[in-house]
Amino acid sequence: MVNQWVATLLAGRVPDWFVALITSTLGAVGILGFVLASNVLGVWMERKVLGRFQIRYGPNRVGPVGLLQTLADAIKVLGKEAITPFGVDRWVYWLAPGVAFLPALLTFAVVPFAPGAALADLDIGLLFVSAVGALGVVPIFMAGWSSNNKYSLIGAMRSIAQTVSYEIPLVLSLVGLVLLGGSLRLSALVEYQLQHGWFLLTQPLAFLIFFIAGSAELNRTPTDIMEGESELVAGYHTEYSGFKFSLFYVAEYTHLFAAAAIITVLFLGGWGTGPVLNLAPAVVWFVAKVYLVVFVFMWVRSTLPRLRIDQLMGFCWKFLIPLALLNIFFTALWVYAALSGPVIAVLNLLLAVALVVLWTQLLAGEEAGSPVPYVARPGG
Amino acid sequence: MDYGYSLSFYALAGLTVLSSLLVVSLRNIFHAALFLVLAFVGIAGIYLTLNAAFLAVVQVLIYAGAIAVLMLFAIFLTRNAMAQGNPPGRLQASALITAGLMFIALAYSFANSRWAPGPATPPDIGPELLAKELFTTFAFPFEVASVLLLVAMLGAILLARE
Amino acid sequence: MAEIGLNHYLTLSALVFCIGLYGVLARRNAVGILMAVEIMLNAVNIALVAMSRYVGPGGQPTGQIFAIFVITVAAAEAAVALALLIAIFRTRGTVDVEEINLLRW
Amino acid sequence: MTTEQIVWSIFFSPLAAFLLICFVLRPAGAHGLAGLATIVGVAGALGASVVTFLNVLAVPGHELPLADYPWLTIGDLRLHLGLAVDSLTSVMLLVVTSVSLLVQVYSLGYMAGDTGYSRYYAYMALFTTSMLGLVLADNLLQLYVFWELVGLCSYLLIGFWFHRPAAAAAAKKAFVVTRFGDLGFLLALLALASVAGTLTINELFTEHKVAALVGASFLGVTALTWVALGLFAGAAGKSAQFPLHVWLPDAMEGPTPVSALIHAATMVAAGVYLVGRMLPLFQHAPAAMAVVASTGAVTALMAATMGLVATDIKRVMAYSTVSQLGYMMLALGLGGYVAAFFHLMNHAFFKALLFLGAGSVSHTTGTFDMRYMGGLRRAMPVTFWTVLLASLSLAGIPPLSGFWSKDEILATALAASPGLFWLAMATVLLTAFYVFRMLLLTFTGEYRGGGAAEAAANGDAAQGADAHGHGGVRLHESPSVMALPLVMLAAPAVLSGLVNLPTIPALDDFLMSRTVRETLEAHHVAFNPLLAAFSTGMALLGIALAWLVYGVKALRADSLGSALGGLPYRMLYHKYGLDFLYEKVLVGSLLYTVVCGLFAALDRYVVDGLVNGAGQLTRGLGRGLRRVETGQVQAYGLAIFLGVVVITAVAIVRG
Repeated sequence: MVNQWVATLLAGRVPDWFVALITSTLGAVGILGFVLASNVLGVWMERKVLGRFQIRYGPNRVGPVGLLQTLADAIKVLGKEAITPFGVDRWVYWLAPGVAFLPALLTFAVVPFAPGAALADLDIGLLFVSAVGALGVVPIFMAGWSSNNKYSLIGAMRSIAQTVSYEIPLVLSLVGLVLLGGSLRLSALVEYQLQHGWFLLTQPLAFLIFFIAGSAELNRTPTDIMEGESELVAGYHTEYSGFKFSLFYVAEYTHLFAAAAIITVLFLGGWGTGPVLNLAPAVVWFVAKVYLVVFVFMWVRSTLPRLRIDQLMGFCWKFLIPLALLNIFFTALWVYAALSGPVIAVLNLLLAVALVVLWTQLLAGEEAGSPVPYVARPGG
Repeated sequence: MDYGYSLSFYALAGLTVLSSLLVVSLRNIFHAALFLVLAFVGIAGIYLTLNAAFLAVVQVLIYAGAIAVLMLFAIFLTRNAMAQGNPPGRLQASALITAGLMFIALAYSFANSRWAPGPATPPDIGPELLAKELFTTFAFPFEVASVLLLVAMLGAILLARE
Repeated sequence: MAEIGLNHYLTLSALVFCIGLYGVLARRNAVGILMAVEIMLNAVNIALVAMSRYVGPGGQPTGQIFAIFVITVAAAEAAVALALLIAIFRTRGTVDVEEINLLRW
Repeated sequence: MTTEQIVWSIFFSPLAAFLLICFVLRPAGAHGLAGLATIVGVAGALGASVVTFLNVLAVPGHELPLADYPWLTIGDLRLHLGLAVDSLTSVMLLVVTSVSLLVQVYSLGYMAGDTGYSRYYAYMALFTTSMLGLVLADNLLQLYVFWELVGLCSYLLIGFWFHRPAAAAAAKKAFVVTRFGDLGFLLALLALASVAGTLTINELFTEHKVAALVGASFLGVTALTWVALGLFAGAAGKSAQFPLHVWLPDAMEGPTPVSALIHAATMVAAGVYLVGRMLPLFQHAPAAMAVVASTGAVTALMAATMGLVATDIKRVMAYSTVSQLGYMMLALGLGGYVAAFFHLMNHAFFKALLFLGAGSVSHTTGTFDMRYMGGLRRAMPVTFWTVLLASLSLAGIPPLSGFWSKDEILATALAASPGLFWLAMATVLLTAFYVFRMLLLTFTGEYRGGGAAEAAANGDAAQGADAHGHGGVRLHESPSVMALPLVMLAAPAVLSGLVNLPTIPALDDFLMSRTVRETLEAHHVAFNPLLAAFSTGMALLGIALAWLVYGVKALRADSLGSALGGLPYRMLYHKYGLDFLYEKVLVGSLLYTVVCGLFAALDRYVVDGLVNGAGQLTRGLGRGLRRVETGQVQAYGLAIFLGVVVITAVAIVRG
């Protein structure tokens, strides 16, 4: 909206490309502002939510209900000594935190906050999101390799294995959506949901898979084996401190919010208000949904324990990927049979339950056949 | 004249060429791999200037996101051998000459070729058109490529298994 | 500064191709050589996409589709090549191509 | 049976005997039946030949129309298998089968008890088959095949007693020497096939084939002459003409019936038959004709002189055969087609008779050396009288058969070439002398001990008994199975001259069959009573000289031998040194040292050099090129891209 206004203001006075530059810059600045604000809020929220889940108060000293605690932490972190350990690969070591922040930020470029309010509403938006998500693993490498620390290296390697693996169900789960929505453009998908119901209802299995895989991509607790304090000190960012550490921290939360935004767009109808309430502007609804998703992530984190790496990988390859493929198959069937929204919703809901139960039984049977723990397997 | 277009082309071309040069000349293999990612991203940008957004994204997804990562993974797995990095070999001088001659040959060939004139305005090639072509005209190559990928996957697993 | 046209892209493609070629021929680390090979493939893709944009009747995505196939094959190639590399590393303890030369006179 | 089936049965009947012996009788161990099988087979052939002869006689033009069968087609050259029967063939068939039959019967007695009895008869059957095939062949290739088969049989039979070194050597010599001639035959065949495009005998005589042969030339000589010389080379080898005659005397190492059949009556006549068959072609090549005639005359005289001094009775016969074959060649060379075959026929009979007689004699005495014989006239009357008749026939005493044919040859020679005539006339004198020398040495005077005396003279007690185990103590006539053929052969030897009397030239008319009449210029020479009287006089003179020397011993043989310092004697005794020339100079020095040395050098340096060179070149190249295989893939890639650059550069430069 602001962009449009600026564009009309500048139109005819300066070259077109300059207009594009100005509007893009304005959009980027807006998104950056949102992201940073959300970061600050998100950190506070996480600590507060975790505290409540663990039956304690969480931060409550700095500012009202501890709202300024994040700022205080930030000041403290920035004031710390910037340690560069001996033997690090200096350039890569320094660049890694900055690069980590970039892909997460880029995701927001295609997110439609409201009708027409996307920085670049690409017709291949969904693919763009996947591509940028795939880039997210590079800075982790950089950090892990350059730190000259075996914990960092092992963390990075785990990260590669996990990220590359989980990328597959992540993308596969979206195929069903594209089949139904008929576009890769995020705003088009939102429009489709507004007409035919949220994908949360029509693609429950896809949501499940996407949520789990996205969680893994985010390295959040049930799947944060690349950091795993109990095993690897702090994983790939063991050697980071001060401002550089804080950048990783920011990047992580940016990723979280980006994932939440994508889930909102893809499964929760984006800016849509639902059938009843149309009181607040679309942006407000959108942001509210994003925070709701973030809350669910925090909820999961506080509820579930960390998985072992072999369990994690097995879960991906043996459970998520087959189910994602089956989901594509059945969705394609529905599309071929020209079924409409509610019918698909019912069918897919039943399908999701049936498949999850069936597959769980299947995997359980297999596990029962080999009770020896993974790590102890000879030649494993 | 569209300065923005020219500017972005030259910037991306410079990025690509520079990154590529660093990839082949850096002794530190890990740095080289990182510049490889950069080169891939630069090439994705080049695709964007050619109105091939789909390809650009695919480029990032496959090359930068998968292949380069695979390279990094290989570097990690063979890190004991990576201490010596990527030193120039015996054939460095002759390779340089060959590459130079090759460039001259290619450039000469390109400059002296008469291409059928194309559209003045960039054609609009969206994902729908690509998909339609891919699944109709090029359905058979598509299937063959699928089989190739499957075979490559099985082969890679078999080879890399201890 | 001339209008950006086909020749610009083709020159870029040739340049990147030859850089890749140099990398393939001159370096000793097998992973580095693989990276150079990928650069060569990408150079070819640049030419293909540029042709798709500038040559022949508009709206023909053939060049881009060809590029997609190249990417597919490149992915397969990279996977198999790296698997080979790791297998070689396990048995010979090196990835230096000048030391992996059992198949000679 | 149709005419054609009868003709084929001539060929197949002895072949059946051969196969029967090889595959039934010998494996079954029934060796004794082999002789019977061959005799029956040959007798069948004789019967069929007689019928065929009558058939030919009845057909106007004296040629039987027979079908032929396609065999091979090579480009334009079409080869076929087929039989041709004309008057010449039918006469040859009669001669071959009848002599063969009588020899087989004779062999029953001669070969009795020999360990190789069935092998002998198998060879003989095969030989008869081959000889008949040779005579019956309607094309030169087929003829050549049987020609070589006949040569093979000759080799096998000369070396029949292969455990004797002399026999093995003689067989080898016969084989090798005739091969020289056959090389010419083969080349002639190839030349004919390429220039004339056919090997069918009668087709070759057509005008345009002759024209083609005359038209082509090589080294300034027409192809026809080369072909004729090649064919004559083959014929000279087979018919033992100078200078390839050296094998025939040695061939007497074989069993005597073999000598009679093969080396007197039939096989050696094959050369004459070949030249006679191809005479319509020869007559277009005067040079070749001259060569044939002069070779014949020289051979006749030379062999006769050598016959003068030979002490081995069979060698005398052998030289006589060579000499008589020379006569035939002389006749052919002068165009005396009928005369040659007339003589061939007569010679076959009386020479076979002479050989069988010699066999009979040696059978009794255990030796072939006339110096140890003598006085056999009383002990072996049948042998003596038959041999006497044959000798008179050979000497050319009227009215025996030899007289008529020899006289015809002499008349032909007188008409064509006086020089050759005088050579032939000299031969008449020598012939009469040596044949009666043989007769007198063998049958008159006192018995001189036979094989035992020979062994004693050689100081070899072990050889006291001859190969047949006869002690030679008691002189006796040969068994009737041997004597009967002598008598039966004596009849044609005396009477066969009557078929072509000067006043009733029946053979003359008969032999000039349609093809021959159309293609051959007639060379009929009128009977000359003066010439006949002269030649008879010469023969009688020769007989008288022999009588003087060996009968009443008015002249001592020793003094004749030592005349002129003994040089002529020694020259003759050593066969003009030809064997020495061949064996020591040609074979020993020239062939072994020079030619073989050359070939050995060629083999060692050129052939081996090529082979080893190929190997070493490959090795060297490999040693050099393997440096290219560095095992470093980048080097290969470098080469590939440099290649691309070069190709691009070439494409640019060539536009």
